[in-house]
Amino acid sequence: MSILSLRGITKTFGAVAALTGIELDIDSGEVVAIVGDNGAGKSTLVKILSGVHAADSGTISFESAAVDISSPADAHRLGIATVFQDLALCENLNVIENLFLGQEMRALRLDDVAMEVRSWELLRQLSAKIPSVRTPVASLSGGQRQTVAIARSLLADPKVVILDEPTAALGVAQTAEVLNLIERLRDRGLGVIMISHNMADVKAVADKVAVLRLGRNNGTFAVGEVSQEDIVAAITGATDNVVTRRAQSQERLRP
Amino acid sequence: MSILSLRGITKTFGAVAALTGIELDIDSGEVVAIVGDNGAGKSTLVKILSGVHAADSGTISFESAAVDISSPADAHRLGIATVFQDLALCENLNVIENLFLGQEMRALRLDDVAMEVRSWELLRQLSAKIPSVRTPVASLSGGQRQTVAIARSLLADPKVVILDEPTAALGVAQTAEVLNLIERLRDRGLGVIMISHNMADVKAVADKVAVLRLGRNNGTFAVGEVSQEDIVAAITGATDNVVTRRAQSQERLRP
Amino acid sequence: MTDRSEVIKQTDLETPTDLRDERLIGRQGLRGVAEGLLDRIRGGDLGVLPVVIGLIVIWSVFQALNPIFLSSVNLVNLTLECAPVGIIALGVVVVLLVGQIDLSVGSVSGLTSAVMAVLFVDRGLPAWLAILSAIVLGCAIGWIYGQVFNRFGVPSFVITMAGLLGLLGVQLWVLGAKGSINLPFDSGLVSFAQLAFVPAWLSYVFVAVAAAGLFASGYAHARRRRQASLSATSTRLLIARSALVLVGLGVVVWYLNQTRGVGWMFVLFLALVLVAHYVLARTRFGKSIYAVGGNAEAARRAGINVKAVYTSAFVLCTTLAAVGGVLAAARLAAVNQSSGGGDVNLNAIAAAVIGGTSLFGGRGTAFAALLGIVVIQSISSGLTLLNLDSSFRFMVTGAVLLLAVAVDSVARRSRASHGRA
Amino acid sequence: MTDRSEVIKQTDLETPTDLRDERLIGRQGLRGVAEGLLDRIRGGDLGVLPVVIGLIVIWSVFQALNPIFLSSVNLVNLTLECAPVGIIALGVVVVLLVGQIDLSVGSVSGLTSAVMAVLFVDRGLPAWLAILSAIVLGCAIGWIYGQVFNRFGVPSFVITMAGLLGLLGVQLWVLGAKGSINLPFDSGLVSFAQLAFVPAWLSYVFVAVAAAGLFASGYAHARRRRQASLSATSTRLLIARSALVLVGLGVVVWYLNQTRGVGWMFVLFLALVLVAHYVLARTRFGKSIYAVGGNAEAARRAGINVKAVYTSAFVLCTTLAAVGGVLAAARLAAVNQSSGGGDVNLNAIAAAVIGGTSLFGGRGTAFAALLGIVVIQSISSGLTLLNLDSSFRFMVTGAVLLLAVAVDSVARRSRASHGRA
Amino acid sequence: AGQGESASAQGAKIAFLMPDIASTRYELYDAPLFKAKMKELCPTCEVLYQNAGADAAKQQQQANSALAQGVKAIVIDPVDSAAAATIVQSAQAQKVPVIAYDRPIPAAKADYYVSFDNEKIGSLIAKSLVDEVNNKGAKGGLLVVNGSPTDAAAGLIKKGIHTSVDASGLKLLAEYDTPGWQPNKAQEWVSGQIAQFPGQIAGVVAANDGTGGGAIAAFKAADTPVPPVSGNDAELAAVQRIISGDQYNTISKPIKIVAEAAAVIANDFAQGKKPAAKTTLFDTPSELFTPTVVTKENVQKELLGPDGALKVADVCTDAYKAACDKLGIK
Ligand SMILES: Nc1ncnc2c1ncn2[C@@H]1O[C@H](COP(=O)(O)OP(=O)(O)OP(=O)(O)O)[C@@H](O)[C@H]1O
Ligand SMILES: Nc1ncnc2c1ncn2[C@@H]1O[C@H](COP(=O)(O)OP(=O)(O)OP(=O)(O)O)[C@@H](O)[C@H]1O
Ligand SMILES: [Mg+2]
Ligand SMILES: [Mg+2]
Repeated sequence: MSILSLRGITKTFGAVAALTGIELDIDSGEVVAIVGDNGAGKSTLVKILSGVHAADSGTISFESAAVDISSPADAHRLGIATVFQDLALCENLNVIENLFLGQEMRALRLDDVAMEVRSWELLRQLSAKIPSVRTPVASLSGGQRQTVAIARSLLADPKVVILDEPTAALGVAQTAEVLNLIERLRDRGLGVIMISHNMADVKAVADKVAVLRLGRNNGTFAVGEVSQEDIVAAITGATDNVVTRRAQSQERLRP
Repeated sequence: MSILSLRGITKTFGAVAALTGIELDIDSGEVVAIVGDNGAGKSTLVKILSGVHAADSGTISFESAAVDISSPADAHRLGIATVFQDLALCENLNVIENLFLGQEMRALRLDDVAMEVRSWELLRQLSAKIPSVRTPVASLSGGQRQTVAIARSLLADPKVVILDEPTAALGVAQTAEVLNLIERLRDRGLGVIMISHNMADVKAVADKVAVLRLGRNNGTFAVGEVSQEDIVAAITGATDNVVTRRAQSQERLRP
Repeated sequence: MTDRSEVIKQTDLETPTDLRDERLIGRQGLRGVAEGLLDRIRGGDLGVLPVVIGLIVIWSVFQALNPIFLSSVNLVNLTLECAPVGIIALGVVVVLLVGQIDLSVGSVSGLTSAVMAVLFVDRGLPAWLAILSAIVLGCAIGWIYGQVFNRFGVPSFVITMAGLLGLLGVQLWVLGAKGSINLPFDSGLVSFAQLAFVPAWLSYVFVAVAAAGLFASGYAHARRRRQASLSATSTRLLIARSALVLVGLGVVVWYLNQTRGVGWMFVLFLALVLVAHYVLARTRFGKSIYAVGGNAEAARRAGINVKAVYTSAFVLCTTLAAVGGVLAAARLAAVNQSSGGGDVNLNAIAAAVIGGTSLFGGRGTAFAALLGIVVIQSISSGLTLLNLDSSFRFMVTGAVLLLAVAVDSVARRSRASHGRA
Repeated sequence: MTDRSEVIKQTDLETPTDLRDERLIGRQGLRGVAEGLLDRIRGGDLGVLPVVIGLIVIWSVFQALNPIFLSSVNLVNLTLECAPVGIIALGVVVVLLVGQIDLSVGSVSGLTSAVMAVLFVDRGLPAWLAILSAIVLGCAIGWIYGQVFNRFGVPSFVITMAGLLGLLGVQLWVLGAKGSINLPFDSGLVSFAQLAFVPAWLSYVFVAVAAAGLFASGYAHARRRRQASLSATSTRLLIARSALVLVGLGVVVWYLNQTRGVGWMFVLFLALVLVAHYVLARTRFGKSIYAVGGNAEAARRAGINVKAVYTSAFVLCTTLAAVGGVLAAARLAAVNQSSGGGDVNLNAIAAAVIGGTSLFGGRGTAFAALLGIVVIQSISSGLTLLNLDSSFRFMVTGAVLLLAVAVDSVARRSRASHGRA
Repeated sequence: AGQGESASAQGAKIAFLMPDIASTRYELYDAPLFKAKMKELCPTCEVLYQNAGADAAKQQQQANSALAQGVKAIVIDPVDSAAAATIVQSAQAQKVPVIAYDRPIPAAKADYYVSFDNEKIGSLIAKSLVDEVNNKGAKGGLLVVNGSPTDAAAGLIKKGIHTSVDASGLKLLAEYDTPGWQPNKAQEWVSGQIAQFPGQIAGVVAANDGTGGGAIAAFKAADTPVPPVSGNDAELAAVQRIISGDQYNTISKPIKIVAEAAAVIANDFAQGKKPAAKTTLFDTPSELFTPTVVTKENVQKELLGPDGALKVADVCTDAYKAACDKLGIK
């Protein structure tokens, strides 16, 4: 039974049709990777799911009931936690404040000790290399910020976690930790949507790959049954593409 | 002869020592990859080279002459073009305006036709999927923005190109194009510094790999003579790390 | 999948370079323009339209309340009253574009007009020299602001608030024992501001030249774009646009010519707006203004001399404030301690904001000053014609102001829901 | 390479969790605190220090010019004069923190005090009811601002400018033909603002309680942190800090007690500042204010009800403006058409900005209002003691204001060069 | 503070608190004249001059600061007559006498009141203007340009103007309270009225010279003949306009006499003496002076004489030379 399913989602921005008739199903305990070229509409889809944008048309059902996600607060209420591609952190707040934003412990007398302890736990779990959690996010490195954004999505107890290119800025160790984390989330029965341009990562953790191309569905594959080349072909819309050409020339160069 | 060489570069932010005694040499026609964990200080080093931050101590020489890069304009003047990790685009300006920012054609009567033509050329070359170059950058996707930032660095005729995680947000096709581009730049005799967390890309295009760890040099390797595992070990500071453990467990799972 | 990419390749040869992306919803001809417009309206990308609509609402209401409001005489007054503060607002637009503020435009205009009056009337300098000195002084003040801002990083709010107070003091000191200085009614300066009108035939020539110029530049541009195989406005559309301008401006000018016509002072204001628009939209300097306002750090990294941009924005602002101050003095034919005081500051900044300039920098156009000041002066002039208690006068001003800008509401709301917030 | 990571593992057990990163330059004890402070000064992370230094400079200069400036009598006056506008500035801080502005605080304070006076004096309502009505009215105005802002997205600059004008109109209308209303001198309200001083013994008790409270809360907090194996301020340092507060405040209070002492109105102001500080720094609501000001879209995505935050910021601001207005009226023992006019607006906003609140949102503290208003009132009070012409008075005010804030210069410049701009 | 009993005024400080700078007179005449007279009466005394810039709260601050400096007497022209009661209270509580200057303080009994009254001024300028309009037999009605709606003194003048205008039988076409006394606001409003009542404006009663000047500029700018326009304050610029015939009248307040009288009284108080009352107003011992309306006819006599407030050289600049000659002013 799918925990989240989309039917006919369409979204235009001015003269640009960003998404046209998207269909997608996510089951609990399943990792669905969404892949596609730059500007294919992946992040737009994520934003619609997390209530940032409203779809122009189409329906979303959550746990088999049609829902209307008209604000991020709605998405939070349903149990959808999102790591946005642009991270959506408040640069003027420090790491703890960003982690607990909107879900601080003890509303009327913040429990900063408990929050700091929990922050260090979460960050350690993700192998984050952050010297101090009391510095404003503005002074963190790109990867450190991304770690903060990922840690934040785990705080509330979500049912669906959406990760928009979560490992783009991460180092090798942190990437490995996030992939481990995704597997743990799946094992705990959550639905996970992961967007990535890294086919190796996709192949490693995803169960299903949905390809978007120029704002339209361009096929859904079970990971076990498809090769990396096939996915790339679906993304670029041709089997003869720059990636394969490059791979070939590299092969030619190195014996 | 190295076109750019650093000696003893040190930089602290408040109580955090971001860089300590960094040494690095870049030759013309050479691609140097700088790798390291999150927060290792890679972007800080890039910012010092491009005049965004001033180093606390240490010397930089460019074409064998000691230089003082105290502002980005200085770096531009020397011929150092940089793609920053945070891209440094003006969200309120459109793609053309961002590409040509500070180097518009015809200062007193902008030649927008020529600039638009050149923009399309550059973007096509990078396989960018941008529907219109007259939309503000604020409405572009993450990868589209990164493409714009990369395209911008190629406009003026630089001698050294610094790319801070240039392919982090790019799709597979765009990544391949950028790697091709880096090879073309090397062949044209430019010095290229590339920062990346993707070891496959590093191995594919770099000639030399410099590893930073916690703000210090942690070894420089010729790419041909080192394995991916060795680099990862240098980055994480241990041969037994989460990456190797994950690789092992994956191997165990998949026959 | 492959078939679609082949479609792209086929169309490559016919479609202009900038319209080849297959996600673009294609439209052609006049109909396409109308559809695109409708699309933009739905998407909330309306530009100045909401403000214009707000203006029309205000005008209708006041006209209904007092039929003199839209009379030619009153509109002529309106144009003349717009000019001085409008010119000041133009400078404010520039400062707001770089993300700073100038609270002292009123004081600058007051001080420079006082200096002008003292030099001209008391010292007997020729008018042009007195005016020039005033403008140079305005320039110098802005330069000082720029230096203080760049060197010490004091927020411009504080610098210009210090300027607001300090310059008022200097103004009082300059006016000194006199307190108030009359500018002779028969001097060229005062006549320029009060009695100089464009001859009717010349005003029509202006309109014709404007329409023709618009067409010519549009046509040349479209041709170059087509040669570069980019999409271009069709000649038909260009003709339609120019005809619209010709008729629209022509009617306005004809109506004003029913009485005294178009004041030279207003022509000066329009000319400054057009020049400012050109500089902001079509020069490297203009782009650097927007870049600094949008993201100063990004502009710096692009090699732009951010400090110079700040300084020139302050200089432009105070220089235009000086010009506005001189014109205001000429229109009143007097300078006194309250010149530049009262609501000059608030009105100039409000005009810029009402016209759509963002207080956070990077967004707005030179036309904001024109539109904003017309809104403000329309309210003020409309109320002048209604015999109200001052308590109601204030209340109505507040309400109408809000109304005028609230028309933006539809635009902004739908913009936000279309993801362009 | 490996040896270094082993070092980390070894220290893991002894070092507090938050100090384990090996790039942190470790420091211990009082000496470490001093070194850390020096580091922060070099790095430009000075907090309120520059403003305090600016204040000391101003005070020394004025004291040198007229020895009455730092006399107990004059300082008592200073404290009382700070309170009304300071409370208004506190509200302005909140609105600035969410990245908006309120230009109408002056008008709100004028209108609410007029309503209070009419109800209290003309209608004979009990004082508390009149005051309550005024405050509720202030509240309502902010709520309306919030609604207009959220629904129509009109920039707060325009909304509150409309408010500035409209509410002034209402104020004139409420005061009607009378124009000016006296509050009876023997009413509790007026005595509170003019004659109510904390008994000397009680003022010392306050100081002692403040110092003890500071220590107790600091100690409890440090213990909890140590239990959670986080770094914590040493008890020695806590004692030192409390002793400093005890002596510092004690001396100030003692000096004020040489004449009339500490006014209850000033105590009210301080209490409001402390409450506001607590709310901003230690509650979820406070964090959401900073979040909305820093990045409204990020706050929205974090599930914060951004509209509610905006509304409450406006409500807080206008409510505090109402309180300030009532106190200003009580201090003057009269309400007239110009109540809330003059430079109340400018002073309130300037106090917030001078105290370090950013006009762009997200940066500033409740103490900004206190510091800023003390700077402004010190200048004003210092100048009244110098026998200057109005023209020089304005010039000096401008210059001193700039000077006071330019001390920030060192801080900001080095901050920028340390990459924290 | 509080030792007001000392027998000698040697080295005493006296506060002179003026209300605003919208009218030039306080800075230009009242303060210097008062200081000069004080210097003559008591060379060692110090006058603390403050101007409140039309802000009642600021005036209170200035009074408090004066008290903190131990002044022996306060001469105050209140921004707001009602609000000044607080100042009187706290001064008297410290045994410092308060002299109300120019505007009365009805709500609290000051120790002395020296003035001409604003209501009278309003009625005088309006009366003189109405007479001129009637003499000329001009058709139409009057415009009234009042002072700032937030200024108490403007309210008094407005009241005075109405007593004359309402009684005149002339039609009141429209009336306006000029925010902040700003001349350009007055100009804008009058411009609108010229459009609305073309050829019907027989005269404009303006509450001070600045607004009067604005009204005149509006007629000039509309290229229509200027009807009689009133003024008040006898500013230099207004006197020039009267001479050139653009403005009909203004009013000359015997500021010198009043300022000097105030100085004498303040000096008496500072020495611990109690000056005698010439009359009693608002239950306060008072001395009142009458201002004179100035028109083309009496301008030389009232203002440009040897004792006059203005110098011929200042008034008859190049632009006004011819007009001066015509009136025989040298
Ligand atoms: N707020 C917006 N306003 C206008 N156009 C937008 C907006 N957001 C996205 N778009 C457009 O919609 C298209 C899809 O963008 P989206 O961010 O979903 O791409 P993506 O698949 O996430 O790409 P990437 O891999 O680069 O992150 C792009 O062409 C983009 O320009
Ligand atoms: N402006 C700043 N102020 C304070 N600290 C900073 C600043 N910039 C960077 N740092 C700190 O310096 C360290 C190095 O940051 P840097 O951005 O160079 O890392 P990086 O190697 O680029 O990491 P990533 O791979 O995540 O991009 C980090 O701990 C970061 O918190
Ligand atoms: Mg994306
Ligand atoms: Mg980095």
